[in-house]
Amino acid sequence: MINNLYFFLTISALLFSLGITAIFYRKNIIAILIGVELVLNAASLNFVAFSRFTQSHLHGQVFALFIIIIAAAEAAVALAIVLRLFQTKETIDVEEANALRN
Amino acid sequence: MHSWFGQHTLSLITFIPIIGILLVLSIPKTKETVLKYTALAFATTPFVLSLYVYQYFDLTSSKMQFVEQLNWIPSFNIEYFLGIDGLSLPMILLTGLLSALCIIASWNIKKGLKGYLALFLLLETGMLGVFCALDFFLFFIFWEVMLLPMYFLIGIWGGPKKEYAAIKFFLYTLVGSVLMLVALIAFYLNTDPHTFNLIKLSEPGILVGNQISLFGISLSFHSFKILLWIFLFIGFAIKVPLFPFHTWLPLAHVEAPTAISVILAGVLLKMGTYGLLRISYPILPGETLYFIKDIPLLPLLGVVNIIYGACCAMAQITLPEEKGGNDLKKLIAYSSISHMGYVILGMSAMTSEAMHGAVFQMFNHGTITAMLFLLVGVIYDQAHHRKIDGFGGLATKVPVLTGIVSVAFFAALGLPGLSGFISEALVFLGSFKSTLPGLRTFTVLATLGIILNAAFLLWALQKIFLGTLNTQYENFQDMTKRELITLVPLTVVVIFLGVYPTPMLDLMQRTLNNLLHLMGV
Amino acid sequence: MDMIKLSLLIVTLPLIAFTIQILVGKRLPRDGDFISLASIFVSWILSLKLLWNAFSLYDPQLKITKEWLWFDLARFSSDLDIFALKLPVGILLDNVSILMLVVVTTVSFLVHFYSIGYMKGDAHYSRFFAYLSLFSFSMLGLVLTDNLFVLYIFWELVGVCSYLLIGFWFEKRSAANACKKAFLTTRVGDIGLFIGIMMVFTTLGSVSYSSIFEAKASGLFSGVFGTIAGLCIFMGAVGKSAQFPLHIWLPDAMEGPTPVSALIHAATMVAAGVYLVVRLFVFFTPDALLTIAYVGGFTALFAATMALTHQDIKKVLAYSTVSQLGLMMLALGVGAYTAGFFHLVTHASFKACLFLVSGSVIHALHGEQNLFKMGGLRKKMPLTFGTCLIATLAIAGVPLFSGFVSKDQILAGTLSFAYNHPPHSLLAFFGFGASALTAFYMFRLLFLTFFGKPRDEKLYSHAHESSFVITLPLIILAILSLGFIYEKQNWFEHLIQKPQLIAIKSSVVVAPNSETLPIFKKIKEKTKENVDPSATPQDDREVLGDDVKDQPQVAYVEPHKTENEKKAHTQAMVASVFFAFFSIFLAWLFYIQRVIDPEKVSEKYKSVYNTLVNLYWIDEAYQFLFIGPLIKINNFLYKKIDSEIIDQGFIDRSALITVKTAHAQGDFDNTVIDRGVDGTAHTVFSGGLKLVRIQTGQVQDYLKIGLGLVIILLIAFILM
Amino acid sequence: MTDIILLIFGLITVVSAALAVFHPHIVYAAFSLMLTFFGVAGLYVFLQADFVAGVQVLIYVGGILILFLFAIMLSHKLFGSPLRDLQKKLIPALGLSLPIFFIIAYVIFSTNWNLVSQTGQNETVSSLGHLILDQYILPFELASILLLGALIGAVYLVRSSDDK
Repeated sequence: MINNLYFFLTISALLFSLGITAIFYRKNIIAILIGVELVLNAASLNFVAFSRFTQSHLHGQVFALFIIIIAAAEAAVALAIVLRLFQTKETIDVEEANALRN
Repeated sequence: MHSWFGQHTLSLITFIPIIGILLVLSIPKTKETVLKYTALAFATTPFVLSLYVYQYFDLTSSKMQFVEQLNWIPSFNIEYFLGIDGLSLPMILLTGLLSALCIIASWNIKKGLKGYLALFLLLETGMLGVFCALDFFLFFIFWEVMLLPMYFLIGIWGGPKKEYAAIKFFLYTLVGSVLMLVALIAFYLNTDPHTFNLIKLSEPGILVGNQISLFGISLSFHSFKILLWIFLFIGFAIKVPLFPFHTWLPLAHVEAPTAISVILAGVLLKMGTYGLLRISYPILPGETLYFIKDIPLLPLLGVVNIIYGACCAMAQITLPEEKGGNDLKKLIAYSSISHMGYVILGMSAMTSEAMHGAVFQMFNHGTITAMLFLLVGVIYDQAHHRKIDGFGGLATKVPVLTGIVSVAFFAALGLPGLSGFISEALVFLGSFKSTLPGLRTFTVLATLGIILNAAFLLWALQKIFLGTLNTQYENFQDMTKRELITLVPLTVVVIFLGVYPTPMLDLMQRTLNNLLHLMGV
Repeated sequence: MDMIKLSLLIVTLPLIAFTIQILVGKRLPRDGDFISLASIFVSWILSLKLLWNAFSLYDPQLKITKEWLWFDLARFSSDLDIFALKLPVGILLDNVSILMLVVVTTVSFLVHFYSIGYMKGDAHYSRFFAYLSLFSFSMLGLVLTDNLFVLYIFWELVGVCSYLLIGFWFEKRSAANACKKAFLTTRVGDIGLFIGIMMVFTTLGSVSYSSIFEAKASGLFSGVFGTIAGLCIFMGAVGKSAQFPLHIWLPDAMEGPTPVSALIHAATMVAAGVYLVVRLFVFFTPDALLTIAYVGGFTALFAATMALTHQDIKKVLAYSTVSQLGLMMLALGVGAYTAGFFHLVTHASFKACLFLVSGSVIHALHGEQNLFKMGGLRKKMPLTFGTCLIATLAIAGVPLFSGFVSKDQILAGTLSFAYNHPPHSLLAFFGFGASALTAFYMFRLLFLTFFGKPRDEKLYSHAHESSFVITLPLIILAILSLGFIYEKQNWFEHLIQKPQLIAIKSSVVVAPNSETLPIFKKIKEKTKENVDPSATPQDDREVLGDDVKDQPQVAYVEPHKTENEKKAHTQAMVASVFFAFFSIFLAWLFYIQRVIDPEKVSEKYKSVYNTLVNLYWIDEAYQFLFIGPLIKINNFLYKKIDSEIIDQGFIDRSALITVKTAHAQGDFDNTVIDRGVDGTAHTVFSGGLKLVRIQTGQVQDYLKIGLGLVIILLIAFILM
Repeated sequence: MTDIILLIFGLITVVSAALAVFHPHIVYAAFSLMLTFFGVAGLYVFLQADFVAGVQVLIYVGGILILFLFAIMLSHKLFGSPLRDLQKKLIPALGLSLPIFFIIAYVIFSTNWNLVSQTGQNETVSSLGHLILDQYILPFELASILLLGALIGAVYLVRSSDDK
């Protein structure tokens, strides 16, 4: 009888840490964005799991929907920035984008 | 009397000059005459109002009149408390009159006229405020408000060494007011419903306190009160000025422009004695009597002031320029030190005549020294120097000026028939009659002052006006109409009060007798 | 019109004239001299009317007073038991003041009339008359007041008028100095008077004559305190009447125009001192009177000697005035009250006449005042000579002239006093010596100016008799100095009698607080025991019997002559006549016959002559003793104490100290504190440098740091 | 039986996620990401969140993944960015993610969630619709504005350089 809260929470925790590794592990900005998407999915999975197993009757799911919406908007903007970056820097490597250096 | 105007007269008197300032500042600099006339109008209105107050002043009541009492800073129990009695009304009349005349006297100020007039009106507010204020806090504020414009007026429009004189004047009086501040706070803390109200403070037994430790030594409350009295005394003595604290006066007078030295001598010197009578005497009667009976500090300083002032004035005639002598304004400054000595002697004699003489002398000294300084101004405007032996024989060229100068000089040396004599005579009669120890010898010593005063004044008069005409002043014109306007009213006041002093004496009578009665004399 | 209103009018008329004159004088026709002349003329007539009333009443006890309240310091505060000055101003009319009124107005009117001629063409003609009327006003006021305070006021006003008139020709340096000297010297005297007033006021609480006499009657001012008070008041008289210590100003006062000298420095102002002593005669204690007598006597003789050698005609007359005043004081001192006052009246007329004579002589000789330049003017100026002769005879005390009548009584008084008190016989010597010398120097003056050959031809040539405006007053004054006017059934002795002190029954209500004055306790006890109710403290006065009515406590009593007084009187008469003629003869020898040549005499007694000429070097002595050190003290006070010690010393040095401490604080600041501050700044800076390296610009590194902190936070949160 | 399917779905999501993270080739990573999205949608179905699962598939796979692919292709084609990128050191990345994983796991297993046995609920769309339109109306509107903003922003950012 595996269909309980702990199962889903461990999966979202796994997704979450994989997302974090992706952000720090990959040089390609788009890969980093993939990591971000994973993190967001982990979060929405948590929400839905809680709405299922605690008595928050569907509030969790509404949140999940909102997370999806925001993820979509975020992905669009992120990718636009990335393309913009390419136009100016002709590279996808995150190390080059160090305009913030002191 | 009970109309709105009646209730707020004192505030009007004090704050009308402020409106004047606003108006003066708004008028463009180019329109000089308009500036001067507005300033004049706003400087004279307090005088006119004070005449109105004089008319409705009840001579028989010893309580404060025209009282205005509003809560100003309730948390500290500070009130906007104005009121006048027999002691302050003459002073207000004097201030109003002199300010009006000074504006006329400063008609030919060219540099920065707007600033000058604005500062002058601010000064007038400060002075009137000090005389009306009955809340120590308010009193202190007006005291400081009065200092500031004075510093600038001397510092900017003064003579060659104006900065030095202005700074010395300011620091000197500031030290005084700092000490007064200490007393202010001490009074505030040592009264159970903490109050600054001078009337409440002067009720017997209100100042209650116990052991106080100061710099490690513990003082009984009595000796603490003595210390307070000393602080207040130094604060006021600087203003009077009394002997050891007087060195700022000659400097300030020499460097100040004519109108300002008139106000400085005419009104500011009275602040010291007024303060003593308004604050030290009623609130710390025991200590005041201590410094009159046990240690005759007050009478001694009074006599020293008389003799010392006269001697230094005479030194002005004999000492040459480089030794700091030979300056007519310094001579008059020292003569006013000598005259203020009479006031202090009168105040310390604790008899009705002496007290009347002292306060009357405060008023007279105001008018007489104002005349003297205005006259020096008249001479200075034409001769551009104030050396006493630089003139000679002017009487032939300027009869009218000589006439008024001789009236002023004779009033200054206390000739009967002029107001100076009445106050001097009262002071002498009162102090000789008082039974306080040693006061009789002080009075006899003080009579020496009469002869010294007469000596240096006549000597100066002779050096400048009598003798053969100094060729340099062939074209010395007589007084212009404007100068006459400033001097004739003062001459009339001096002569009238000399012949018939009752209006002024009745004015202050009830308050002074009451004060003496309270002091348990 | 009752007498008070009359006297009020007499006083105010000159004042009105003065105000008109001073304000609009110049613009009036004839410079407005007619105004002051008219006013003094009317006052003169009115005072004659008053004299007429006094004669018709012919009552020695005549006393009319009226008071107005001037100021009262306790009018509104009656509930507080404060005893404050209540000063009434009043008029006292009695024979003495009426006579004084007449004297003052007569001389003043004549001088006004005289100065129309004398001062014609002077630059400040109208101002001269203004000052004259102001002087008359203050002199009349002085004579009429009924209390000491107001007397002091007029006293000083008279002093100012003399200052203004002496310094009338202020272009002259000497005149400027003279007026200042006059005012200051009289002021020294006035201080004494004021101290006296203060002493009276302290014990009495009021200063009016009546209250003083009342207190005196109740035995208050009899002890040492009374004497001191009396002498202080007398000091005022010494100053004003130029008695011994303060006489230096009168000769210099001759700088003023001659009418001024005639009016002020002969007849009226200088007499004010004597009038004061006459008015307060009863107030003076015996030893006070004695000092007055000595001072007066000495001054008389002393001034007479000084007049011997002077060349300037007006200076001689000045010294003779001082000497005559000394005589009057001597008379009052010895108790010859009527004689003293009588001499004052007669002296006023003939001395004024002498001064006006000298004025007309000077006028004629165009300002020449030196006796030795004149001579033989008798032919050129007969009228002036005639009046001068009469006046000189009067002053010399030749019988049939007014001088003799009054001087004889003074000498008689001194002689009888000497008989009663042998130790004081020196006073008699003073009296006779002075009158003898007077006769000598007066005739010396007469002979030098009018007799002998004219010494200066040019001057003599255009000398001419002065116009009638000048000579008319001379004639009137000469007539006044004739003896017979005063002889007629000696009205004078009857009207003016010596005031007696009689103890009246009612206890005198003396000022309440004077009882509590501790200082006077012992004085009152001391006086209590030596005042036996029967006799009054003055020894040689007879008490007016027992039927003492409760009338005014000061009664004027006819002094009935004691036996030796009669003897003294006759002896004095004979002696004074002998001395007068002897000294006239001597002067005649000296200056007419030149039997004894004055120059030779002066060489022989060189030293004596010089001392006399230089007036005993008193002026220089005063300069050396008082004025020199005073100036030194002042300079010292001012320079040393004021500027060096207090000013530079405390103030500037304290300013210096503050500046130095400011510097020190400055150094302290940038050494200690700055280093500390720099230190911290340094560490922070270097730290900052290290830290900044972490800003690699890599987004990931920032996230790492962020996440690292989150993890630490979570761990901390869990462990807690 | 359903447990096994649930387990399969769980495994699919985790393995594909790991692949997406660690695979050097970016396109393969993208496709594995697609698989992860499908796994998560399946989990939603098990959690009786059918509408959310539908939306998940629709938006994530249909929308976002396509975007990623476009981005990869564009960056590769236009700018020649290497598909195969270098890997950064694994240790620091793991150094951060592992502690987070253990913390979360510890938290999951240590707190006692007040579980409620949920009755079966066949379809949630209507109640979701009600919920969104009365309680969450404000976030809903805000979300629409956000999307609009993102749209414009993205278009603006990538417009071609010539008409700048």
